Amino acid sequence: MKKLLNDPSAYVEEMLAGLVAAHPELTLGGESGRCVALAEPARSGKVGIATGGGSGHLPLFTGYVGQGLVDACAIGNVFEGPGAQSCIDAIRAANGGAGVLCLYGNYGGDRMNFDMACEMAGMEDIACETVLGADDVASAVPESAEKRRGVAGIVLLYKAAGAAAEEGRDLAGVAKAARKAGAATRSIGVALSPCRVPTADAPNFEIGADEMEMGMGIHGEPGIWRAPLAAADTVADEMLDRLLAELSPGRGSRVVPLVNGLGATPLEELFILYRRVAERLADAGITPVSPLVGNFVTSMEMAGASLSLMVLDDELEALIKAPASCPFWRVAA
Amino acid sequence: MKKLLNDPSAYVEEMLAGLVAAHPELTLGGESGRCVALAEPARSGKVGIATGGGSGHLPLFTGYVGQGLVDACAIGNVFEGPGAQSCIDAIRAANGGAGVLCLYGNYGGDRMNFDMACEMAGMEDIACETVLGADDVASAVPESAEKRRGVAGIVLLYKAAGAAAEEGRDLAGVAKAARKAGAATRSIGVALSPCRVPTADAPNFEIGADEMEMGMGIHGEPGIWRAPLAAADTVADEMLDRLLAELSPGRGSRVVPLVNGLGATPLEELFILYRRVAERLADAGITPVSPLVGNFVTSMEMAGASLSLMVLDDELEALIKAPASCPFWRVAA
Amino acid sequence: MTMTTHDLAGFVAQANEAVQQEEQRLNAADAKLGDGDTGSMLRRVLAAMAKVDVAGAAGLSEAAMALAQAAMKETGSSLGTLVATAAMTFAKEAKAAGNRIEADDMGRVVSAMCDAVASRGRAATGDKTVIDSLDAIARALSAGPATLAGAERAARDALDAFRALPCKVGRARMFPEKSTGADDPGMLAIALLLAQGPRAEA
Amino acid sequence: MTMTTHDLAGFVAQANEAVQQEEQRLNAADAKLGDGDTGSMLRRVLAAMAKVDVAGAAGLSEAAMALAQAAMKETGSSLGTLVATAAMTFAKEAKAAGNRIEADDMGRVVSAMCDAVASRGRAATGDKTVIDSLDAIARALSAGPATLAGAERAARDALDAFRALPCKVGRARMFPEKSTGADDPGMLAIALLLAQGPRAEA
Ligand SMILES: Nc1ncnc2c1ncn2[C@@H]1O[C@H](COP(=O)(O)OP(=O)(O)O)[C@@H](O)[C@H]1O
Ligand SMILES: Nc1ncnc2c1ncn2[C@@H]1O[C@H](COP(=O)(O)OP(=O)(O)O)[C@@H](O)[C@H]1O
Ligand SMILES: [Mg+2]
Ligand SMILES: [Mg+2]
Ligand SMILES: [Mg+2]
Ligand SMILES: [Mg+2]
Repeated sequence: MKKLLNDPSAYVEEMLAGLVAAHPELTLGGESGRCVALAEPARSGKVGIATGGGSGHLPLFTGYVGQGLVDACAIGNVFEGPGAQSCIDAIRAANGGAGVLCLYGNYGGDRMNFDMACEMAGMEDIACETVLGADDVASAVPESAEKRRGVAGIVLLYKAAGAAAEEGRDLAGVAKAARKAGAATRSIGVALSPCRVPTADAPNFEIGADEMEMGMGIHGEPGIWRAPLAAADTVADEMLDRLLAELSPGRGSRVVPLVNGLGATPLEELFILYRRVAERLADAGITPVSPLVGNFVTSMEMAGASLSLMVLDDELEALIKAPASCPFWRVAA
Repeated sequence: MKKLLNDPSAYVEEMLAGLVAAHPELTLGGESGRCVALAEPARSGKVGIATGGGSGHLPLFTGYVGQGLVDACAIGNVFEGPGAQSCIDAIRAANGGAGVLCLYGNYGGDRMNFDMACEMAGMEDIACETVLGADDVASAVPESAEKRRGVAGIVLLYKAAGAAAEEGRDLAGVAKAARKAGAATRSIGVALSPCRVPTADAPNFEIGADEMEMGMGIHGEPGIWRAPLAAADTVADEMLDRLLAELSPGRGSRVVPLVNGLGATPLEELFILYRRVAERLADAGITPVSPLVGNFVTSMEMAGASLSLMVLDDELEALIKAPASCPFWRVAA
Repeated sequence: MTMTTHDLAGFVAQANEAVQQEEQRLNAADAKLGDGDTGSMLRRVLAAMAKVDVAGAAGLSEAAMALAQAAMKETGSSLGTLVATAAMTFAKEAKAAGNRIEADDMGRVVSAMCDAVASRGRAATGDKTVIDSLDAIARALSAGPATLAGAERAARDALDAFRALPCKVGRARMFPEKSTGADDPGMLAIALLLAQGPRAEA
Repeated sequence: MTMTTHDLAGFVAQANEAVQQEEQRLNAADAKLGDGDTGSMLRRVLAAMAKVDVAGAAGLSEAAMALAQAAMKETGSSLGTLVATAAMTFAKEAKAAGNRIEADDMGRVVSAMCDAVASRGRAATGDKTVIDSLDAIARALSAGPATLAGAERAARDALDAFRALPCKVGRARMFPEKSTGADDPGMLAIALLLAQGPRAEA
C-alpha cells in the first residue's frame, strides 16, 4: 500500500488543488477552503443539493458535483466527516434561493456537522432539508434501518434528487424524491484487502491471505462474516440474495444494478460479478435498467466490491434516466 | 492480490459477457467470439477503426469502442495479444466500405496477429492501414523510437483518429491524423507494486516495500531504474522532465496531459500528481488542454501511474475536442 | 477557587501529553468494532487545541470558544465534533457566568456539556458513549467535592460499569455480543485523558 | 525415412511433456527482461496442440494445419504466434510435397519455417531470437545427418553461441548489458523442448 504523495497532512489540500486544476468546471472555495462547487453558480430558483463526507472515497463525494447531480460538496479529511464550516460553505454554494437539500451518508460526524451547518443556514434564512444515505444492509438489522450507514447507493440518490431539482421541483418535492430513492435502494459490500490512510503507517485492518469479509464497512469496520475467499459467482449470489430478501422485487420489476469497485479490484472482475448479477436477475424475471459497473465509491486502494440495487417505479426510472453529467459519470440526453 | 473470479481460464470470456450485458450499446461476436463492436453497425462510408490487445488493461482496449473513437476491438487473453481471427473479426466489424485503420499498441504478438489479419482483409478487398501506439519513452531510446511500446498515450490516438474518421476523412487521411497524433505523444510510467495474472499463483514481479520502478512496462518488464519511493512531486517532475526533453514544447504551446492510474492507485493520488504537473506546465508557459486524470489504461491491480503528453497544433486540438463517447470516456459537444 | 484561563491551558496541555501516550491504545479499542482512529484523531485534535493561546485569551469564554474552533477546524469525526461541542458549551456557560466559574459550578457546567453532546450526537445516557462518562462526571462533581480527581474517578467507574453492557450507537451496536465486555473508545479516552491531567482542584 | 502423422503426434506429445518440466525455467528466463510468461504460455499452447487428433489427420499437411490453428486459437503472444506460423509453414511445405516429407527434406523445410518466422516477426538472424535457433537447425539438418539429435545439438550450440551476445528485439534490447550473458527465452525453449523429444530420426 505504497502511496504517491508528498506530505501526508497535505493530502487532501493537494488532491483538491489537482482536482479543480483538472476540472475547470469545478471551483474550490468557501471560508473553509474545503468546498467544491460548480464554477457556474447555482441556478437561481433551482433547489440546491449539498453533499459532503470524508476524503479517500473518490469519485465520491466531490466527483458528483455536476449538472443534474449535486451542486456543492463539503470535504473532510481522509475517512473523517467534513467540518461544520465546510458544510455551511457547501449549503451556501448550493443555494439558489429555493432552499437546499443536504444529501449525504449516515455517519455520525457527517450528520453532526451538517446539523450544525443547517442551524447556521437557518439563521441565514436558507431553508434546508436533510436526507441521509443509509443503504448498507450490513450495518444494521432491518428493524433499525434508520441507523444504517450509506455506501455506494448514495450515487443513485444523487441522480434521483439531482434530476428532481433540475425539473424544477420545490425543496419538499426534491427531498421526497431523494427519500423515495433511498427507500428503494440497498447495498452490501465485500472487502478482500485493507487500505492505508495516508497519515497511518499500517493498513487499517488485517485479513488473511485467503479471506474475504462480507459486509465490511468502507473504513474497515467489521462486517457480517469473514470466510475463505469464494468464487465470484458465489460472492455475487450472496450479495444479491441479501438485497433481494430486503427489497423483494417481484417478477416484472425493473431495477438499477450498481456493481462498484472499492479501489484495487480490476474492472475486469467487476464485469465478472455483473455477469452473474445479470444472469440471476434475468432468472428472477427482473429487468436491469441503466446498469452501472465501475469504481463509483472507493476506499482508497482497498480490494473488493459492492453491489447496490434500486427498485424502480415510473417516477424513479424517469429521474434515473434524465440527462446528467459530472467528471465521473454521465447520462446522455 | 486476491481476485474475484470463477475459473481463471474463463476470466476473459466471463468479463466480456459482463461487459456487453452492462453496455447494451456494445456487442460481442465475430468468428472468434473475441470481438467487441458497436451494436449499431459501422456507418457506411466512414473509415473504420479497429483496435485490439491483451486483456487486463480495462478500460483499454475494449472500453474505447464508441462514437468518435474506435469501432471494434479484438480481445486477447490477459497480457497476450489477440489472435489473428479476432483481429480479422474486428477489421470486418469496423469496415463500413471505406477501409479500416488498425490502431493498436506496438507489441510483438499484437502486431503479428494484426499483420496476418490485414493480409486476410486484403483478400476480402478491405483496405487496411496500420498505425502503432509507441509512446513509451522508457521502452527504447529516441533513435529507435519505432521500437517503442504503446501505453496510455494510445487513448489520445484513438481520440484523434476517431474524430478524423467521424469528420469523413478518407483512410489515408485518418491514418495520417493518427500518425501525427502519435508523433506528438509521449508517455512514461512508474510502478509501485505488481499485479497477478488470473492463471498465475504469484505476482508478476517483485519490488521492495519502499521501492518504485520508473519506466516499468505494463506487464512488469524492467524499467529504467528502480529507486526508493519518492515524493509525488519528485515522481511527477521526473516523468515530466523526460517527456518535455523529447517533445520540447516551447512557451505558449498547448498540450493534453493525461495522468493515468495503473489500477490500485487512488484517484486522490492521481490528482496530487496532476497538481504538480499543472504547476510545472504553468511555470514553463505551457497551457494544459482537456486534461485527463483517471484510470484509462491499467495493469490489473498494479499500483502506480503514468503520465502522457500530447503537443497540440490547431488540427490536433480540434480532433481532441470533437465530441465522442464510449463507456469510459466522453467529450461533450 | 475560580477557574482561570491558565487552568484551562494546563488542562489542555495535560490532555495533549496524555493522548500522545495513549494513542495506540485508543486506536486499538476503536479497531475492535469501529474504524480504529479514535486515538490518532484525538491526538491531532488535542495538538491543534494545545496550539491555541488559551492563557492569553481575554477570558474563559473566549478561550474555550477558540479551543472549540480549533477542534472543529481539525476534524469532522464524531468524537472530535463532540469535543468541540463540549468546549463550545463550556464557552456559553462561562459567558453566561460573566467568565467566572467556581469549582462548585462545575457539576452544572459538565451537566450542560453532557446535554449538548447528547443532543448533537442524538444519543442518550445508557447508550455506552462519552455521554455516560460526562453524565457520571457531572453527578460526581455536583455531589462534591468538585475536584479533577473526583471527575477522573467518576470517569473510571463509568468505564468499568459500562464495560459489561452492549453498545447502542454507531456500527458497534451491530455486534452486541462483541461490544459486551469491551470498553467504548470514547469513554476510555475520557478516563485516560483525565487520569493524566493535573491533580489540582478544578 | 518418410515422416508420418504419427511422428508428428509423437513430436508434439514429447514437447508437451517437456514443457511441463521446464515451464518455470522458461518463465524465469523471460522474467529477467520480459514479462515472464514464456513457459506458461508455451505450456498452454502445447497442451492445446496435444489435444489435436494429429495421428488421425488425413495427411501431414492437414495435421500441421490443425496444430497451427490450435496454437493460434490459444494465444496471440509473440512466441505462440510464431509457433503457429512455423506449423503453418510446415503444412504448406508438406502440401507442396504431396504430403511426403523425407528426413533429407527437413533442412529445406526448417529453412522455410525460419524464413516465415523471420518475416512474420520482422526480425533477422543475429537478433538473438528463435530465428537464430531455426537457422542453426536448418543448417545442421541440411549438412546432415538429418536427425532430431542433430537438431537438438544445433539448438543447444546456438543457445550457447548467442548467450554472450546482446538481444536486439523486444523490450530486452533496451538492456544490452543485461541481455548479454543471458539466454533468450525463445531459444532456450527450442533447445529444451527438442532435448526431451524422441531420439528417433526425424
Ligand atoms: N452519536 C454519538 N453520540 C455520542 N457519542 C458518540 C456518538 N458517536 C460516537 N460517539 C463517541 O465517539 C467515539 C468514537 O469516536 P471516533 O472513533 O473518533 O469517531 P468515528 O466514529 O468518527 O471514527 C465512541 O466511542 C463514542 O464514545
Ligand atoms: N519479433 C520476433 N521475432 C522473432 N522472435 C521473437 C520475436 N518476438 C519474440 N520472439 C521470441 O519469442 C520469445 C518471447 O516469447 P514470449 O515471452 O512468449 O512472448 P511475449 O513477448 O509475447 O511475452 C523471445 O525470447 C524470442 O525468442
Ligand atoms: Mg472515523
Ligand atoms: Mg507476454
Ligand atoms: Mg473511529
Ligand atoms: Mg514473454
